[in-house]
Amino acid sequence: MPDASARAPSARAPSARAPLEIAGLEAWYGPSQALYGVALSVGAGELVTLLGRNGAGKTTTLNAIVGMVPRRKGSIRIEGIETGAMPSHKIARTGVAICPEDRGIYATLTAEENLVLPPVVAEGGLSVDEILVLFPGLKDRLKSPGTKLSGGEQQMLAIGRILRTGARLLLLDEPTEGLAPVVVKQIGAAIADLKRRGYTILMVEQNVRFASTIADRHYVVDRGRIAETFDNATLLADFDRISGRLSA
Amino acid sequence: MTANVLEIEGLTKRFGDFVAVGGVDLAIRRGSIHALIGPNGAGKTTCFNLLTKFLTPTSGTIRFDGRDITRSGPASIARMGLVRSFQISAVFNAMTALENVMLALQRKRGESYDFWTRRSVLARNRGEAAEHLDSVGIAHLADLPAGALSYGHRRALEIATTLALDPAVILLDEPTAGMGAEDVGRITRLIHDAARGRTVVMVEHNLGIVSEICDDVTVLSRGQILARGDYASVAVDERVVEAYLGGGHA
Amino acid sequence: MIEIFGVPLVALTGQIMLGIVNGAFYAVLSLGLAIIFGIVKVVNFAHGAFFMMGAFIAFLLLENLGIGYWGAIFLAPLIVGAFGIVIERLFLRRIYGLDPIYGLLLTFGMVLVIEGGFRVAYGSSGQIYTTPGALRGAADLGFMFMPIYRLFVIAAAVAICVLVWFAIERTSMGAKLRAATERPQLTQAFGIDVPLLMTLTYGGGVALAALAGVLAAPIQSVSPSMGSELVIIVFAIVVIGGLGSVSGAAITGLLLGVVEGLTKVFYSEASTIIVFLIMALVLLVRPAGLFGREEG
Amino acid sequence: QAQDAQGRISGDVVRIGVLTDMSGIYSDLAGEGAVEAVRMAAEDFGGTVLGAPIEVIFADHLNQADTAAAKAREWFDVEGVDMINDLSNSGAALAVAAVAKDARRHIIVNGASNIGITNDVCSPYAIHYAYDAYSLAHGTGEAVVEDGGLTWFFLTVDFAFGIGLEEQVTQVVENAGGEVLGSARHPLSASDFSSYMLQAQASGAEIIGIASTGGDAVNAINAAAEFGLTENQTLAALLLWLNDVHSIGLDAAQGLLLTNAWYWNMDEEARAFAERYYERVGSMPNMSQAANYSSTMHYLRAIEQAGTDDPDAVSEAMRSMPINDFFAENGYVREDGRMMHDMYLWRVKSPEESEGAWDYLEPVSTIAAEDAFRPLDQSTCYLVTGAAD
Amino acid sequence: MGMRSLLLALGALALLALVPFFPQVVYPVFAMRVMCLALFACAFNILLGHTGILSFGHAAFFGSAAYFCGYMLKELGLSPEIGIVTGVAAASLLGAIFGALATRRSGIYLAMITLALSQLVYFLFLRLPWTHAEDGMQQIPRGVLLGILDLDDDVTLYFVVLVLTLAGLALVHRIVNSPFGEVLRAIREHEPRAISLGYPVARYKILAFTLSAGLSGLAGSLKVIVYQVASLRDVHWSMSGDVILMTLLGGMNSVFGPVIGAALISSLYHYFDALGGWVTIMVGAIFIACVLTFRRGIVGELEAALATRRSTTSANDEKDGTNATN
Ligand SMILES: Nc1ncnc2c1ncn2[C@@H]1O[C@H](COP(=O)(O)OP(=O)(O)OP(=O)(O)O)[C@@H](O)[C@H]1O
Ligand SMILES: Nc1ncnc2c1ncn2[C@@H]1O[C@H](COP(=O)(O)OP(=O)(O)OP(=O)(O)O)[C@@H](O)[C@H]1O
Ligand SMILES: [Mg+2]
Ligand SMILES: [Mg+2]
Repeated sequence: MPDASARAPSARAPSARAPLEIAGLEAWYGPSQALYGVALSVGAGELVTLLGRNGAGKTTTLNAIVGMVPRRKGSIRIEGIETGAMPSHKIARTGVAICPEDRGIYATLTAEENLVLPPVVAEGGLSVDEILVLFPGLKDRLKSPGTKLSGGEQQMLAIGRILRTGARLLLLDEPTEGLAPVVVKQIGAAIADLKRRGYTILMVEQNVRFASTIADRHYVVDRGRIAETFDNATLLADFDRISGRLSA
Repeated sequence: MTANVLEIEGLTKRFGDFVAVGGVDLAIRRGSIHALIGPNGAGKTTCFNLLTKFLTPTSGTIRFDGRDITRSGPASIARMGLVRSFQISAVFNAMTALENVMLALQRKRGESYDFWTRRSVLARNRGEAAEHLDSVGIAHLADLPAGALSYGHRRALEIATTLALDPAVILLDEPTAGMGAEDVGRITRLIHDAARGRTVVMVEHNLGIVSEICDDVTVLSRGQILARGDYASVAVDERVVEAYLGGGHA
Repeated sequence: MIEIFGVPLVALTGQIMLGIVNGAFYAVLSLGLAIIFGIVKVVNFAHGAFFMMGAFIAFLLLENLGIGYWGAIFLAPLIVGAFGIVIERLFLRRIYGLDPIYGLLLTFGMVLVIEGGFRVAYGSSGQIYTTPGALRGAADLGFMFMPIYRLFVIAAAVAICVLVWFAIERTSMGAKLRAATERPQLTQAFGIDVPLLMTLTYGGGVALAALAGVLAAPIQSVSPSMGSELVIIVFAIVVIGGLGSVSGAAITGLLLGVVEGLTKVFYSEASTIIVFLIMALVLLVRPAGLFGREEG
Repeated sequence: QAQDAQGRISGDVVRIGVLTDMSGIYSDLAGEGAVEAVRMAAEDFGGTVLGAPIEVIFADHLNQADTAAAKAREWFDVEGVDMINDLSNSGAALAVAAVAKDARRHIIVNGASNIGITNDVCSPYAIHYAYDAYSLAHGTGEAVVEDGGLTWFFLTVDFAFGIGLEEQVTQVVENAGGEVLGSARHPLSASDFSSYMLQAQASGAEIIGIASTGGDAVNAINAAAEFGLTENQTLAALLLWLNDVHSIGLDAAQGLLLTNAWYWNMDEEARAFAERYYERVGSMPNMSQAANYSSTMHYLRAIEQAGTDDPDAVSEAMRSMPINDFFAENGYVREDGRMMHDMYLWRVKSPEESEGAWDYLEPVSTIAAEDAFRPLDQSTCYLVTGAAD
Repeated sequence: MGMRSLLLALGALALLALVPFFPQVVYPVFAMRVMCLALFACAFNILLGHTGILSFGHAAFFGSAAYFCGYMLKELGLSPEIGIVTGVAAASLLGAIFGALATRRSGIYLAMITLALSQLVYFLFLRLPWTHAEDGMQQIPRGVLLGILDLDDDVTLYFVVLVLTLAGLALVHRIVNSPFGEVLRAIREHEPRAISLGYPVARYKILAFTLSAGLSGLAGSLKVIVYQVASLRDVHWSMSGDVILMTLLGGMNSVFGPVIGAALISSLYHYFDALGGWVTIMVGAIFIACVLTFRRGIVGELEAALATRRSTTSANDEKDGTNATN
């Protein structure tokens, strides 16, 4: 990786109280280590993506932030508060919410119950009606059991429900996976809308093209570490080379 | 032999009063690669579940190779040669990748009720299983437990296992979802190769793949067929553009 | 006189009343069991043991501290519930996320320890707990003399079931509990204190069992094994109602109490297996149970 | 003295095994109390017999016939046990009787009621000492019938024990011209008896015979009191232990009729034993525990009399020596192994009549040994019929 | 099987062969009980450990075989081989019925159905006239096996039981390590996937039930011949609980782990019976400890410990090797 040092993982210095700052993050599944010292930061109102191959550790990074991995070590600061050792329900109260890779829809709850389940942790969240404006497809399915919705419907539900909580830092794990182009567009628009509303977003994305349309900045995760980072302009300028490398 | 390997008439599935699939008629040509596309919730996965009897149709008939299979059980349909993969990867987690594939080969050879012979008779399937792994590019992971594979690798394994059954018809539910670009390319080629001598029906959102390898495309929306034909004709169909592709799609 | 299969209608009505009394116990017990299974995903084989503890503690409170029925009906469930909370913190917590079969086995072991402990300490024969003064005597219902205490049991059980059902199905509490069951990690990551929720649920379910025990103390002899056969019947009832269906469990409990009571009249030998017979039939015809949601 | 024992006492020690229920439903009726009673006998005898030490060991048969049989066989084969006492639980007693017959070792049954011990599986080495099903049926049954109780309803535990007892009492009742109006079967350890009580009430029978014991009888009697049955009908408990009366309490139990072989407060001698027992165990002995003591004494005396512990010689001695102690007056062991002694019908006192803890029973009548136990000419024991074994 | 475990097995076998000649050390009847229960537990584990099915009604198979075998020997006066075959056949048939009914559901439901069915079987044996309810069927003659082996001879009996138990265990081993066993493993791992591969899963489960029940029946038949008593306890659900505990304690992921569990639990009951009620408490505590701390069971934990030791030693070997070449 010849130019990794040239683009050290601090392309933009975080403000004193960045919404998210991670240093030296390590994580394990049983005996096997998945993260080896991840360091990254996300500034207020920024939309940052994690790119990388399958198994690189992107999901693990997001899960570690909200305390959903079995064992983790290192420093995670959310709004300046050290959460590395907190149980995950306390982490949520610092204003972070996740939309997990498998969407995490509850089968035993109706779509509506799914939507209103996460407790409000801060003011300024969207109301249910506002969410339904954002994702009109959900309106007719509210009474169905959550997992009886189709994949796309579930994805919208998963994003929608964390908007109610008032969390300002959103972690989205592959929000476009398995979605029809029209829905990808819809979700892309929704995410752009969220960004406009001032949410801070850290997103895992396989679809580099999609990422390039909405993100400010990118980190590349490789084998449990941050391999490089660049801003979106760099990505666009050098799209073919970078996206080719990501899947090599 | 009929020209159509699968013929579906009036296939309907209701969940309560919600119609997930409503009166679908569909014929799949023998030897073709057939794409089933459509917005989320259109009923694609449900169709697959109905074809393989993981769900029971509310009404309608399904003919496979001219035979009415509407009343058959899921395992016997698989044995007839109509095999599916799952949208959410399904592998035997505690078994190695190689054993996963061997299990498919074992069924094909039909020695599976033998509780009196040694397991070692199965060793002769090893070589072939390894080849299948190699063809999806995960030969180097053969001895890892399938549960320890990453998402993408697991999908590859699932496809290898399905191919090992050498089915007449393969139903693939979003085979490339969650894969990196390189893997997507490999899997696309693999499907293309595998389609020689058999029929593939796949649900896929990656339209690049659809246009590249699929002969026929059926577009499903709200449980009904919106359009059918080859990709070029479907892609310009107004209703499809509106319901699925979204305006301004390249 | 009207007779049904040779049994006078009047006598039958009386038997149905008694069936309802028994059903009331089944209802409260299966309610607790269903809650624990539905939410903590533990098949609480120790439910019968907690029932016994409820009765025994009522007895011990009276013997040792002179605390009577009305004190015991609040204290005993509290004490046993607290015991349940300790058990949950020490043991059950460690098997969450594993196959529910481990919960079954763990609590099966607890039964042996708890019942064995009481047997070693207090012997195996029954102790008598006298009916509280205010509830002694019998009421003339026209077709039978019904001990007032048994009428009280019916009323109390119905009140308990309605309250619990309301708390679980009609408040957002219920959704939280179900969510915590299904995806504990994620639910916790949303900011819900799942561990606490589980603990309280288990404690609550156990307290319900103990409450049933206190209700039973005056009409059964209080002995270490009083819950051991009961538990598998209550299990069967919960399965008939549909595991995880809270209101289903309570209704089925009442219903089967009556069915069992009638069996005692027509073919008393079969009264021990009628519940199992029904369960086998129900599961084959309606796999998810009478009130259960079809899964999958 | 030690030399005395040489060759005359097998293994130079007399080992008595108490095989009983230490943990199950009969553990309060037998269990530790039984073991303690046998120990007391061994001590009172002086700790040695013919110069050989007396040793008492015990084991839990878990109320399982197979466990009991295996334990007995192991005791006889490798532990050198000379006699097994107590054997509460009929299944266990029958199984051990068969083993003992094979092994030619002694058993004394005190806890179980099955009359098979002195019939089908009888042997020169088996003695049925305290009571049996026949004596219970005839004791209570006959007394009640004589008293004019001619219509019966049975509440019976759905086990061989209960059904057998019901059959015997039925015979007694019908012989006396009475009538059985119905019966209900309840499972072992039933929790609720109210339904049966209603059936009993509806039957209109004068007498409700309770053919079950222990916790079930306790529950049944309580339910009867709760439903006011005792106002118009009389309960007859066919096997009620002193411990059960203690459990029920005099409020609910008063007026009950029951048959027992012995009661701690029946006379001076009995009281003396009972008080010593109470010191050690913490509860009053019941008839079976008293019989554990008495029968062990008898066995030891027989060894002394025979001058050896050879089973055949001891068997003869036990059958030839009369038994006169606090348990039995002029008792004797019949050919078939039945220990013949008087039985007594008791009535449970009212709370006012009771003079203190454990003072529960007052005598109603004495049933002479010959009436209490099945006549020898009805025995199917091969020792009596002379049939080949 | 590695050389070491082969030696271990041979050693154990030699010790077992010595038992009848030293009854003071281990009482042969006790050893035979352990064998029966060991076979029972291993047979049970075909379902629990290898197919992922918890049956809570296995006593029904064990006990029915005991009763039917006893019936043949006592009431009909037939020879022990007929008794054993009848017991195994009855248990297998019952297993097929249980399987057909219970495998329509899974998990806890399945466990409850088997429990319910076994209660019905219990009821049947409680009521049949020749079972003598709680007294049990007693004094069952042992008879002469195949017309030559007089089972009343303790040593002969012992070796017959030993050989039949070993044969049963060998069959369990073969079933688990056969192509059929492989399918069972797949069903345990991911049932829908096994179906989609074309395996008629229901039939496999029923066959697994039948085999497991048949072998449990062999254990039950042997038990009745050894003890000459068939009792309600043999068909009671607490027996089903015991066999689960033995399996769990021994280790359900190994083929012969349950043998260890059976030996330990039987010993506990046998040697500590003087403790009365405390034994139950101890058994319960072991149950709890098993579930909490060593779910792999004794054998599973030992294997795991050995495996880590082996991997560290082999790592060391490698290091030594490189050192030597340097
Ligand atoms: N539950 C788990 N148990 C064991 N190992 C795991 C588990 N989850 C992930 N891993 C391993 O941790 C590593 C990182 O996985 P992670 O899911 O974070 O990758 P990813 O970058 O999100 O990949 P993908 O794009 O496929 O989702 C991989 O090697 C994976 O095999
Ligand atoms: N078991 C079920 N019960 C009730 N509704 C269901 C069930 N399965 C599917 N549905 C509903 O049927 C519709 C079709 O679902 P299906 O999974 O077939 O969609 P799909 O076309 O595969 O979508 P996607 O591309 O998102 O996977 C959806 O609206 C879904 O909510
Ligand atoms: Mg991921
Ligand atoms: Mg789908």
